[in-house]
Amino acid sequence: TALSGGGGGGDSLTIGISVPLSGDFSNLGSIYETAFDAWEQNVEDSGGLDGTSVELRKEDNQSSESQASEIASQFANDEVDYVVNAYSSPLSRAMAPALEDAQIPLITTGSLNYEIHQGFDYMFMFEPPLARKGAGSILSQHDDGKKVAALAVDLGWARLSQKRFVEQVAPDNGLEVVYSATHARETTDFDSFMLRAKQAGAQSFVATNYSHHVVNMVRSMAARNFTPKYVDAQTATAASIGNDLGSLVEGLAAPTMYMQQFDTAGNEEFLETFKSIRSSEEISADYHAALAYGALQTFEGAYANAGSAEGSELQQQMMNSEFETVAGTASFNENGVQDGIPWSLLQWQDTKSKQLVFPEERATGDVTWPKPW
Amino acid sequence: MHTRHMGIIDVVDLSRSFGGQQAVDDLTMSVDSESITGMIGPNGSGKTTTFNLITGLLQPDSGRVEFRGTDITGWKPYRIANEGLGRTFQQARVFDEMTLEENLRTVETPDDDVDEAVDRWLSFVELDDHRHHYAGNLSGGQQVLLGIARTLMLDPDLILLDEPFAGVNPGLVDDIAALLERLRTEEGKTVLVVDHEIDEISSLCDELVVLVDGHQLLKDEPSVVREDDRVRESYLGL
Amino acid sequence: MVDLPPIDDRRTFYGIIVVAALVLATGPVSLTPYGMKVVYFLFMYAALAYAWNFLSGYTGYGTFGPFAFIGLGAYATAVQVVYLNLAWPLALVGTTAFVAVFALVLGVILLRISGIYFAIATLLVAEGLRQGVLIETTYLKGSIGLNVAPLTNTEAYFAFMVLAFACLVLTYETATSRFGLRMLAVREDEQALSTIGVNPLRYKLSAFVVHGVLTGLAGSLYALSLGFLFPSTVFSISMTITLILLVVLGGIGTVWGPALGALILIPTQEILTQNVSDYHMLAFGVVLIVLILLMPEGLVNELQERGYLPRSRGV
Amino acid sequence: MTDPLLDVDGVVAGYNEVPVLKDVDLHVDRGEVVGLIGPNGAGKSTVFKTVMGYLSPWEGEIRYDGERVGDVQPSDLVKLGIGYVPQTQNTFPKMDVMENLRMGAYTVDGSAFEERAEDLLELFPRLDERRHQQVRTMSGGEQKMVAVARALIADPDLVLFDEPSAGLMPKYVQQVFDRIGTIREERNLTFLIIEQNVPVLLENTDRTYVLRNGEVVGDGASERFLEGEELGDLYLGGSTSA
Amino acid sequence: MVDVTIILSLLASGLLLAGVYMLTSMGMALVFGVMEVVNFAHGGLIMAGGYITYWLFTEVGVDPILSLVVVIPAMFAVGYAAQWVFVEHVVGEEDLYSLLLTFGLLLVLESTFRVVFSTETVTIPYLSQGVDVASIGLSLKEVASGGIGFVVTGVLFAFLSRSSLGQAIRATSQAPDLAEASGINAPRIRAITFGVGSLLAGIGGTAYFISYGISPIGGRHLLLIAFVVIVLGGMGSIKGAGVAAVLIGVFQTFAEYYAGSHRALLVMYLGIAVVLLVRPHGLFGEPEDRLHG
Ligand SMILES: Nc1ncnc2c1ncn2[C@@H]1O[C@H](COP(=O)(O)OP(=O)(O)OP(=O)(O)O)[C@@H](O)[C@H]1O
Ligand SMILES: Nc1ncnc2c1ncn2[C@@H]1O[C@H](COP(=O)(O)OP(=O)(O)OP(=O)(O)O)[C@@H](O)[C@H]1O
Ligand SMILES: [Mg+2]
Ligand SMILES: [Mg+2]
Repeated sequence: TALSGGGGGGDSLTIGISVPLSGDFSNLGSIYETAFDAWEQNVEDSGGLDGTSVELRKEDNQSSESQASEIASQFANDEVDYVVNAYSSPLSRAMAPALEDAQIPLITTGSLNYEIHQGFDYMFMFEPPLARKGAGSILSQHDDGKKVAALAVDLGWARLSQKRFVEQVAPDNGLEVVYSATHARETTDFDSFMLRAKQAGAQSFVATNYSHHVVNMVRSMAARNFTPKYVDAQTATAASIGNDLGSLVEGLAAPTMYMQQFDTAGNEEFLETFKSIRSSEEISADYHAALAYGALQTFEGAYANAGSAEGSELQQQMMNSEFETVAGTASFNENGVQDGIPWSLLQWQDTKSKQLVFPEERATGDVTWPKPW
Repeated sequence: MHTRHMGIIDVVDLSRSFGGQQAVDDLTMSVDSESITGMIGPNGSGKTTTFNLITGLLQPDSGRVEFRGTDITGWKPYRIANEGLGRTFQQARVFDEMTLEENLRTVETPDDDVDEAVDRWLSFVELDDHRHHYAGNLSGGQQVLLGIARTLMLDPDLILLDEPFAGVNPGLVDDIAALLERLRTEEGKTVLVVDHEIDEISSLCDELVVLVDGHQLLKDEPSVVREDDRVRESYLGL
Repeated sequence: MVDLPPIDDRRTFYGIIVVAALVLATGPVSLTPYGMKVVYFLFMYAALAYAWNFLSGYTGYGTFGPFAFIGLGAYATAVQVVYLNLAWPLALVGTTAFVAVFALVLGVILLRISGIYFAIATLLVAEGLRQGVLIETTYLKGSIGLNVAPLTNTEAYFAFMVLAFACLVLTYETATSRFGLRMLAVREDEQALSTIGVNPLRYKLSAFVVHGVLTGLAGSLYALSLGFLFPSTVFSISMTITLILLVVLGGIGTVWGPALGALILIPTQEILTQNVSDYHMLAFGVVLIVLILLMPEGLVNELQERGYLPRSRGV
Repeated sequence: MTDPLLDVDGVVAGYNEVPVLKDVDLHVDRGEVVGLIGPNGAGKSTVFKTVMGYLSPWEGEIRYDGERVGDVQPSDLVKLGIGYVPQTQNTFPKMDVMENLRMGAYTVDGSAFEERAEDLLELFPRLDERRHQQVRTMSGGEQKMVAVARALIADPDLVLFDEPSAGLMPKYVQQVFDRIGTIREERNLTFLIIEQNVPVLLENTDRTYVLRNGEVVGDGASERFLEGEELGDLYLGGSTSA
Repeated sequence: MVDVTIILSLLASGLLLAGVYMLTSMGMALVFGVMEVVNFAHGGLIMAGGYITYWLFTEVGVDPILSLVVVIPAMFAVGYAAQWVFVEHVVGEEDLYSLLLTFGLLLVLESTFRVVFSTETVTIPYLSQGVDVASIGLSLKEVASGGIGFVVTGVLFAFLSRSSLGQAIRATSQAPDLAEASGINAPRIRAITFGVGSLLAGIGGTAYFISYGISPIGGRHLLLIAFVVIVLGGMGSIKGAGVAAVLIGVFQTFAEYYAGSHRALLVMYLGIAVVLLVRPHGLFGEPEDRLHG
């Protein structure tokens, strides 16, 4: 490998980055890569961290577990100071053992399966588990929306999110879950699911799956004359959803933990540098990018607090401190899982514009109820 | 109606049809131990089907097959083979991508000395020069010979040969015939051979079974069979 | 050329094996942890390739479903480790028994069909098993995945090494035996084989069970080395592609082919992914196509054809 | 004197790197019926495969009707009027009898087909009964009849016959050769026939070549072989090695 | 409680899905029937058709259904060329070689799509409105793509059973050398077949794109479904593939409704093992015994 010897304790810092530049997730890979580069450039521009220069070592995990595991060993071998893994719970989990042994903190983003964190003290999940407070709060205020259908893609993170909704959010907000199911990742035809939800008398719909699922799902709803009052879809934040769904997108709600207009720590610099690196249309500084950037901001904070890059000290800092990031104030619970950054809710008001409708203190618009189509 | 066990192999009331076609029709026949018996009959009269039924590659609709008094109907082909009943195929089915030697070694030989048996049968069919060649590269006739050698490796008591002379050059036809004769006299083997080479069959066999439309028309010495009007007309075309 | 004893000779073979084993056994001292990982994944792929070759190379029953056994073995081991608290070496024994029985039953069903039907059926059954694990959310936890205590680097290294060598030796012994010839004959013509006293089912079923068990053990060690199981990780089509490619490159139905394939391809893959990551699947595809068009029988057969290696089943 | 219809001139050919035909010279004149005999493995079928374009000659040349055809595709040779009955794989196994005949007449226009088919089915009543039976389920001899009929239906000028008699009962063997005789008389067709059934062949051909070890070792009027002893020395020596 | 509207809705939905499955499976059945080649690249060819439509729509603004005018000849040409350049070399060889070769082609196609079009699933805002037929809601796009499926299938049947080319295709599959000896230019016939198989895949891709969306590896799932369809129908039987596509489309829709998508897939995949046990050659396939040598 191209990696040369250690970085720990010397006059420069090294952060190992594992990112899917090829394979199934390579698209996201380039967004993450840009965000990491933006952070590196910003740090460099400000003369390093406390005067110490930082080097990012990016390795392609090919979206493959064995590759991720090898990369982790490589990082451990070379005694990097900190490791970030961007995307996918299995890939994160594959890296954990080697880094745990070497006492190097591993922070993940785009990896939402919090169950895998058990037993690892050095593994942190930066992206917050989906809470759906927004949906809960809105639905609790509308009597004609309390019968809810919930559908998730059968992947660990989605099932866990759905479970939290069904077992906590719904009862807490007086909602009745009339239909709850998972669908296969390869499902494209949602007619059966929509008919079931309709048949169950669902008045609102909460989905946890990928954006192309959301598109096919909403289209199927429309064709089948299934018109819930409210539809909340986890991944419906991308601009492409608006293009693909046309007018059907109006009223669609989506949880998010980042918007470009946020007034958060370092957001302006982040956006500016990000755009200077990748000005192209197809990659925008979305929440994936923000979280990747935020994960490195956590290192920045922990290193500053600890005054050294010693693994165990960084780990202590991460367990016990709060960190200001572009996505908000981050902190980790006893399992190393994010419990600081809050989820907001946005709603598509027409095919182009989205408004934040929850929480109230951040809201930029009112909820459209019921959704228009 | 049950016939008493008479020969080394007894086929009793055997029938088999395909769709509407009765390929073997209530066939009863037997072959005497240590005989060389020929089976002739028009194309499509059920000879190969009978072989397939005897060797377990096909199951009969009714009737049974007894080998040395044991009812072997419904047995798996490999069990029948191990019982001492070997066969060849009308179109040689050698293992193309194996050498000649390997073709022979594959056989479940009762013989302890496999090497010796391999040498013996390979040289008998005059293929020892090809010992390490792939069987698939042999000519059509050579493949027939290899098929016979492979069957002999099994050291069967009863050998069923389906058209061993077809496509084999005359010199070898005589050699094969001589071998069959020796197998019978020296080793006490029984041979049932199907072929259309009527002259060769007649001089080789003690008796001929004539099959027509799936059943036995007659069974007699070759000279008698060849003079039979029905045989002359419908088979020999004389 | 130097005069060497023939490579297919039994003594030469075991000589090579012993020397190689001794050299490789120094891995944990001579290699970095990263280096060890690269080598043990190489062992893993070699073992998987041997397992596939054992069935598909010799009996001609080409399977596209090794990932059925990778997944099955992995989950069987994990269940014993997680729920019965068994030590992993002990669990491997249980897995061997379980996979053997499973393969026996599946083999009796699937080996009635052959050729393309068999290839497709194995693929579909493997996909079906993956769906089955996704449905089982109570113990196997479906898509959420299961955690197991990971092996140490050294444990994993030796476990994979032993497995890979066992596969090689088993293949050599089988290929040079009459048993192996009969497996080849199954590939050629089962019906003809049955008329010379050999029960084809016995040979193909044995091969299928051996294939299943070896693949299952490799799968178990894979999961143990990673320390977790997700259905997508252990029921992996891309691993299947890689392992088949190894055999094709090295030589289908040969003793040294899979090892040679792994030695060439795994390091190449490592280099490819680090340099042309975006195109490595493309490169893989191109290699596969070129191989099939130019050297369908693989390196070993090619070397035999050109006379550099003796034509022998022991090579 | 015109050129022979088929002229094989000093042909060397084989499989992979191994030559099977070492130097084959033979020719067939228009309207002749010529036999080709020789021990198993002598290369008889290989001669046919080379003439038909499945193998290309390494040396020498093959002329059909005066034109060089060494590298012409088999399907194009058929259009030039050559018919071929291979020794093995000579039927379309999953098609029925009529479909096989129809494929044989692929290059013939539709109207002529019916008549010729009826004519050939008369020759083999066995096939007539089974027009719609799948060929692979038929007996060995029945399949051979299909193979013969398939080749004859296109009404070729030259027919290459690889062992027409093998597997046919004596009555049909005689019928096939009788038929060859009539066709040849009626339409001046030309035949080159491989046979192991030497007596029958010699009875029914004008001339015969003996091939041994990839070389023509003898040729002459069939009558002469029928009488003389010579054939034994040339031929009956058992199989040859490649 | 049996609700007739639901049953009818599911049936309609299932049949339209079946129309798409026909398109995505039939080409594979055809290629297998002629050359005994199981074409793994088929999944990639389906996506190729979809990407052509996608490209024409986004870059040139061509209506997706009209884009078939380009998709059909383009995919035919792709298939024709692929046969000459690649697949021809493995025809008649062991099954494994053609499986692996076409698998290589699949990998190349997939990676090319990934590099050119990115990994995202792309969908298209097209014919999204619903239509109400007897109180069953259907979406126009599904009606369109299902409809294309049934029409194209009809045309294919007519082509294969009526034309002598159809027969030549079958003959070539059974005995390629003999086909040559009957005056059939076998390689050309195979190339045409592969071309037709690819154009069917391409039309399937367009239909699938209109209905659901495409991605670089989106063809894999359809490949598996195509396997299920052609094994159930009997490999090589075009008629079987047609019937099986209907059965599978309807089954999947109902099973998803009553049991969920994993159980539906589980039954479809493992069920094939059972089908093979009971009818080793599917519904319309033919056994391969060689009792006459
Ligand atoms: N699988 C099958 N399906 C339908 N018919 C069959 C099948 N097998 C054999 N037959 C028919 O049964 C009859 C007997 O065939 P068989 O092969 O036994 O004849 P045979 O006596 O060996 O003829 P030949 O001398 O030509 O080899 C034939 O008419 C054949 O068409
Ligand atoms: N496909 C092939 N590959 C390699 N060698 C072959 C091939 N076909 C035939 N041969 C070899 O070529 C030689 C001649 O074979 P050919 O089939 O021409 O013989 P033949 O005279 O027709 O014999 P027969 O009377 O037995 O049919 C044989 O030694 C055979 O081993
Ligand atoms: Mg017969
Ligand atoms: Mg020949």
